[in-house]
Amino acid sequence: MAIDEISNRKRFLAGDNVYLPHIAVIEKIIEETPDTRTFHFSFKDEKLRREFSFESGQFGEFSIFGVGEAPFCISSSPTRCDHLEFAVKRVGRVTSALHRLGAGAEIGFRGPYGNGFPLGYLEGKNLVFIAGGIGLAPLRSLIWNVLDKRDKYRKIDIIYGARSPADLCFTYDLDSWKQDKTVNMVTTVDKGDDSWTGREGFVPQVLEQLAPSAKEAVAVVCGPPVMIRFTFPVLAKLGFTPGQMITTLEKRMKCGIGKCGRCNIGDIYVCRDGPVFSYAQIRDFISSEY
Amino acid sequence: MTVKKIAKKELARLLDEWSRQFSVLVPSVETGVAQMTGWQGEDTSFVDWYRNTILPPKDAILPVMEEMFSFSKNEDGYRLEMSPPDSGRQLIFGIRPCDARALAMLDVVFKQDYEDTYYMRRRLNTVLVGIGCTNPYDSCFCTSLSSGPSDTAGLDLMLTDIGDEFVIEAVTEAGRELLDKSQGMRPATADDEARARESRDIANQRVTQNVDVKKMPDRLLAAFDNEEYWRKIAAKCISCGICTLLCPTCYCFDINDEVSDNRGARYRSLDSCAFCIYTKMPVENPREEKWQRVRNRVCHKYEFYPRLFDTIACTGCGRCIRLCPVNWDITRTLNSIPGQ
Amino acid sequence: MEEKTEKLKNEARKLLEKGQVCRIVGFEPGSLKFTTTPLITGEKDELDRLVINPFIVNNLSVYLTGLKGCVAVVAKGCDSRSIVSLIQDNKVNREDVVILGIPCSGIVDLSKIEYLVGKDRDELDDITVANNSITVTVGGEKREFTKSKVLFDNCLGCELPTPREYDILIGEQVAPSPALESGKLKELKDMPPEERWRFWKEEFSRCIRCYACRNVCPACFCNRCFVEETEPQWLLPTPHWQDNLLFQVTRTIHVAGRCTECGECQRACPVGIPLRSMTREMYDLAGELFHYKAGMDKDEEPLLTAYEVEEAENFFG
Amino acid sequence: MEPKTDWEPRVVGFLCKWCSYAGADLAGTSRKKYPANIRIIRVPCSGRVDPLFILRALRLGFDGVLVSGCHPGDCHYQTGNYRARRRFAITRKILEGMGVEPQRVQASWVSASEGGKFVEVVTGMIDEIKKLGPNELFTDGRKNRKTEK
Repeated sequence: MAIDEISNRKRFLAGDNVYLPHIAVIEKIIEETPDTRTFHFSFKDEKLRREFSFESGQFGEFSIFGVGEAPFCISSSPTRCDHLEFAVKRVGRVTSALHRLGAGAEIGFRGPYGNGFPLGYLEGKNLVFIAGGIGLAPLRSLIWNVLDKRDKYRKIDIIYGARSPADLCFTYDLDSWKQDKTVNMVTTVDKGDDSWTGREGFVPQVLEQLAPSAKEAVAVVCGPPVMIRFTFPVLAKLGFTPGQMITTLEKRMKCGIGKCGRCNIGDIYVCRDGPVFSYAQIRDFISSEY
Repeated sequence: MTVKKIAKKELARLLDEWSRQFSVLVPSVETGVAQMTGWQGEDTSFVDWYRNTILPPKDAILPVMEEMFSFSKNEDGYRLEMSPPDSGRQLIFGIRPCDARALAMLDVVFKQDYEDTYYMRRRLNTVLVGIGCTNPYDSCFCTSLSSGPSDTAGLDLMLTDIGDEFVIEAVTEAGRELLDKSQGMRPATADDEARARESRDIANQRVTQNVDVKKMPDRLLAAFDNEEYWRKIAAKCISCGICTLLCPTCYCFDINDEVSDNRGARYRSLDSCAFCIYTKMPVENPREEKWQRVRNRVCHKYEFYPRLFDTIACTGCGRCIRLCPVNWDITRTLNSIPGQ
Repeated sequence: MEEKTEKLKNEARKLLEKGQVCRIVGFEPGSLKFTTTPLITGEKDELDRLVINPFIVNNLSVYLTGLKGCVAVVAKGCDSRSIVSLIQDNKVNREDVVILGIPCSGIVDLSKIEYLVGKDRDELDDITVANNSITVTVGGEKREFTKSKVLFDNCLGCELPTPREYDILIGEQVAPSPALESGKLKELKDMPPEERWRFWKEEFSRCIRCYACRNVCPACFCNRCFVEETEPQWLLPTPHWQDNLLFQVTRTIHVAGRCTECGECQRACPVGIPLRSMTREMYDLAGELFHYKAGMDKDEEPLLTAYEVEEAENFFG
Repeated sequence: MEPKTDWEPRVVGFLCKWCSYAGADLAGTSRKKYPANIRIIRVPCSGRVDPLFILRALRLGFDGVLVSGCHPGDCHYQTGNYRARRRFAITRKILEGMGVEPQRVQASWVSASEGGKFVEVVTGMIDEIKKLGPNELFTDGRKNRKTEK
């Protein structure tokens, strides 16, 4: 399994105590959609700012002191290291508190945790990126990473969908990928509005219509669980083997380091062994516990 | 290793002596529930009544809750301060073999990958002095899990009751050192050791519950998708947290912040996979239903943990059976996995 | 007892055979000495395991809200009140439940016996229950206790030993026993307020928030308990005594008029918090202030939704 | 208890928006003076007040909790205040039974036109609580589970 290389992951230990977060400052906030924001942040500590490194697909535990911690993936690319980004959809207590923060606010960060996308495995392949809604956040890190080293990869397809035009995240990226002649970018919405001239339809359907070739290709899928569930069968139909499908999973997490227990699927801990998995790894449990 | 003995009436003096170096914990019901609490001197009657505690001794290392660090805010922003440990070196006296073995299992989890500071700083400062069981409960099934009333795994010192005296055996180097330094010890004679052996044999025979754990991970894997079975097994479970919170090998925890006025702190507290919100995400919950949670608990102990660490994460202490309000008995489940 | 058990098995079998119910909720012998455990089954060949004896502790009505279809449930007097209360609250349809009423002359509190004889349950050889006394054999020696010493506190002074609401009654009617104030409650009432508060603070300091009290409680049927709310987060999951106490007091008030004083919360508590002292007070208050007794009449309006125009005015300025 | 000189009671008031809240408003607009110690939370009806609100306020350190609604018979929703009355009576009695000073938990009927009565109720309550001293029910933070030697 080529994906094994991800176990060779990068780690950053927070001194002696892994649970002690680093203080980071929010530098900029971008309103992506009515309920999603991107936060640009950087560490307060000078040395850490210089030395921090991570891989596309890894996540961190972000703290709002007094409210709690929640895991989010780093949505910026390691190839563009001047600042870090993460995107948050407002769904619960911590995310709502994050949305109340303004630029200059201090948050806590510990990480990066988990594995990243297996870049080595993707090299020299045709790549199909399939994302829905906020699921573009981890993929975006990978897409920029790949585009910044464009010659290492072959054909690139991006299929991105959202519920409505207003729910499309990272529109500034979507625009530049559309401009990019080396990328085949397709955007779709479940239901358009009056001004929407693009495609309508669910991501799995659009994927089926576009039918990218499975030959020497890898599909990287990220989105809401229901989208993932319907996308895998389509990919299979297109000839993708389980080893050619990669996704990242989302679970409730607290510690982020494989101890607190709740993110397990069988003997796999999503925080520690994931969040990036190949479908070959997860197909056994995807039906029953995912 | 060294084998010595001490008279039971000397015990109070010994604990006093150890109290000078350690914060000594002994079984008591002082708090209203049987648990390990600080040695207050004099009263060693627990050696007669005590069979096992309700709160497992893991509480002294992985407490029900603990402060991790505090945070405060001033004009320069947040300042974090790690919370100091609550005690220096501690000695748990009278821990039962099942609970000591359980700590060895927790060690693996808290050491692997990222070392858990809070757990490790207590663990490394803890000496475990066990007393072999002479009167196991009818719910004990330790002998099915390569443990037993006289199992020494995880202990530093092991005491065996031979009537008016305890035979004391050093299990680890640290135990030997402590034993050598302790006053009032006499060497155990061959006769004493024979009596200790006899006492152990009797105790072993008194553990009557039996679980066949051969190939357990594979059997559970085969039964994993048997929803009907798990639904049936789980029907009477009420999804409380007793079996997990009081289990010596359960370690799941939750992390929460608490703020009062200008000071805030982050706490870690034990959590339970029996609770529906344990895995609940804003949109989905992978273990929404009771049978899924029951399955996870059983499989974590008998399938997932063994796959990861090569040993079953259960020592057969029987707490979950004794204390369950509906008598949900894990041994009945394990003995009825389909396909046996 | 055997006779009753046989009758129960027959009735249960008939119900299943005729398809009147799809499940029977009863008791079967537990895995440990002197214990019983709930049996929830739709299979006829499992009905032989059913049992009625003085150790059937659980209040089985707790399962009703989670089971679909028509269910037959074994209910002692107190349990039947919980069922009635669930019917009052529209949580259970009367026509969806067949109540197999068990006239009950009290359930044995094993922890009391353990305390009296100084031995644990599993060290006892035998317990036999006669009309007014209970004989415990331990180490070959027989010891006799009056029932009042070894029954659960809430059985003493039980107001409804025989279910009033039932479909099939298994056995002879049992008369209510005379009212009895429990020692603990009296002791508490005599304490000065600060001491009472200190008492509860101590008790709740050892609460581990396992929620067994809530989960065994048939009156706690909310789909989502307030402790699980995150916006706002009423209290933290961290078991500080303050939050433990806040949880329990709120829970007690929330089940006012539903709590039939079955005592399950206290029995389930692994750290021995005397929760019944709290629920009993609530129960008495409902009676004193509003002449309400929970779970007595399925057609009565529940305590907290009913009202009289003239009542409790002395609480308002 | 040491009388603290700089201590001022903090009371939270759950006021029904149809009457008591308007009553408090009237007290304000007609320039009647009442102690500033009360923080008002507007609720749609006194029947909305869950016992949890009262306990939570005490847990947060408020020295008293006032619940105020429309007079019996005047509820905008017909029966909300009757239900509030039952619930409040039980809550207060249970709290009293646990050792909470009953003066800390009070209730009143104040209509939209009773600005004066609102002032009276609040003033009276603050006075009583001043006599009681601060709410220390939930102070004394962490109790160490292990008895330290």
